[in-house]
Amino acid sequence: MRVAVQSAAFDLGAEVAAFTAGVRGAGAVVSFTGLVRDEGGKLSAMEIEHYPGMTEKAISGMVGEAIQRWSLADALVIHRHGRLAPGEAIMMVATAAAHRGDAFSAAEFLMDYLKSRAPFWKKEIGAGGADWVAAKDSDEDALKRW
Amino acid sequence: MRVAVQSAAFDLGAEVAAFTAGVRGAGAVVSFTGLVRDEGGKLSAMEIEHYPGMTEKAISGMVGEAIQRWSLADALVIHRHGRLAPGEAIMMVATAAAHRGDAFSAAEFLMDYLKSRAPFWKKEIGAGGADWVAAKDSDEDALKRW
Amino acid sequence: MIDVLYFAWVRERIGLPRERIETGAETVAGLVDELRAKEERYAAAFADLSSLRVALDQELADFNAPLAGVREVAFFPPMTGG
Amino acid sequence: MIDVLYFAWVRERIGLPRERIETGAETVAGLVDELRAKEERYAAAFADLSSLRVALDQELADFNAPLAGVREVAFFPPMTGG
Repeated sequence: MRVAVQSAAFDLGAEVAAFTAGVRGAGAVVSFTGLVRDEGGKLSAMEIEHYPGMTEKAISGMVGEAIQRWSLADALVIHRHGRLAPGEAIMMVATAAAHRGDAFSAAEFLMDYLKSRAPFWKKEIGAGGADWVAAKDSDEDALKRW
Repeated sequence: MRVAVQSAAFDLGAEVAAFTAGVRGAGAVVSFTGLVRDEGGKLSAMEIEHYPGMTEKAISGMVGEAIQRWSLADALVIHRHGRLAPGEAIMMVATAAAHRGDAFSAAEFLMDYLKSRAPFWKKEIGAGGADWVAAKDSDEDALKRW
Repeated sequence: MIDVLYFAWVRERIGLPRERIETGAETVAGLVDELRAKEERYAAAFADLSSLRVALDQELADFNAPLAGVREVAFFPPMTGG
Repeated sequence: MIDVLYFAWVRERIGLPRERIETGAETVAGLVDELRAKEERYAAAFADLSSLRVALDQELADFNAPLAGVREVAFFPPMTGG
């Protein structure tokens, strides 16, 4: 497993290709990529703050749980912080398993937990100023299915 | 949307990167890749037969339905036929939507339909001979959730 | 005249991928009966319809579907793509 | 002495990312009461605990968790990563 928390952009295609090439015996690989939406041109940038130290620990814990629970062959999480422009990739998750159901479930589980349990905070910067993104009840509710 | 049915290998990383770069305004991209498992060394090759003409039509119908149902920004399916070695990518699906739930659901829907409603047949070639893969009840059951 | 296509083990059992057939059958089931009566290898391929699927002009259909106007019939086992 | 960290709008409202605090509080809630009493900007930041989360030594915790042995306390709004 690999967990990376970084301000630098990552090469999505290269990461997906390397992750997939590296799994032995798995039949299913799922990747998720989160992008900065431009909100119809209203958003000029996204700023992501995090809690260095805790972030890596929290994500590693989630990934370890996912690997056990769905017998994953491998899992990867990359999450950026700092300033991002619309269209840029914020983060990605990849999971590999023998069968597709496990790979999908593990990727969705990781996304739900990253959204609400990894210490990241997003600020949207637009023409009208800057606003911290409010947590959604639906994101908290999403955790209940696991 | 793009649907490709081909015997040639595809460049997974390049496809995921190009698909993601091409979606405008989406916040979530999900990709699924199916790989030939080696079944603990027992499998030497996989041969995939298909029904030229119907395959493309059937997949395009599924993708069109997924785009409508989950308001996708875009969707992509590539499926290979012919002889494949263990570890090779058989197929991939990618979906892009404003929010992650739609991108995940659409990708799982497409996978479930591709498994049981696109005219492909897999034959496993091993030391002991060649066997057509039997359809699984669980794959047919998976369609019921949609 | 109708084009009849066979895929996967149906193709292997019958020994050819496609043929043109002159048929008076009104439904897929009627065509299957005609094929079964032709030769033992057809009877073997169509022994258990529950393990077969059929497409009419490249759309999945039922065995009781009418053949009127159909140009291409395909028989094959349940699909195993993905 | 304990390290107290603030993130996102909690950091902005209080005006600093971290500070070292001498506290006699036995629980997180006790520490919050001490901070609120310090200055108006702290009272504003901690006005509504339901919109705040706390981590003790980088693990999520409750506001009634004991502080004994804790070296680092962090206050922040609900997370919005992913």
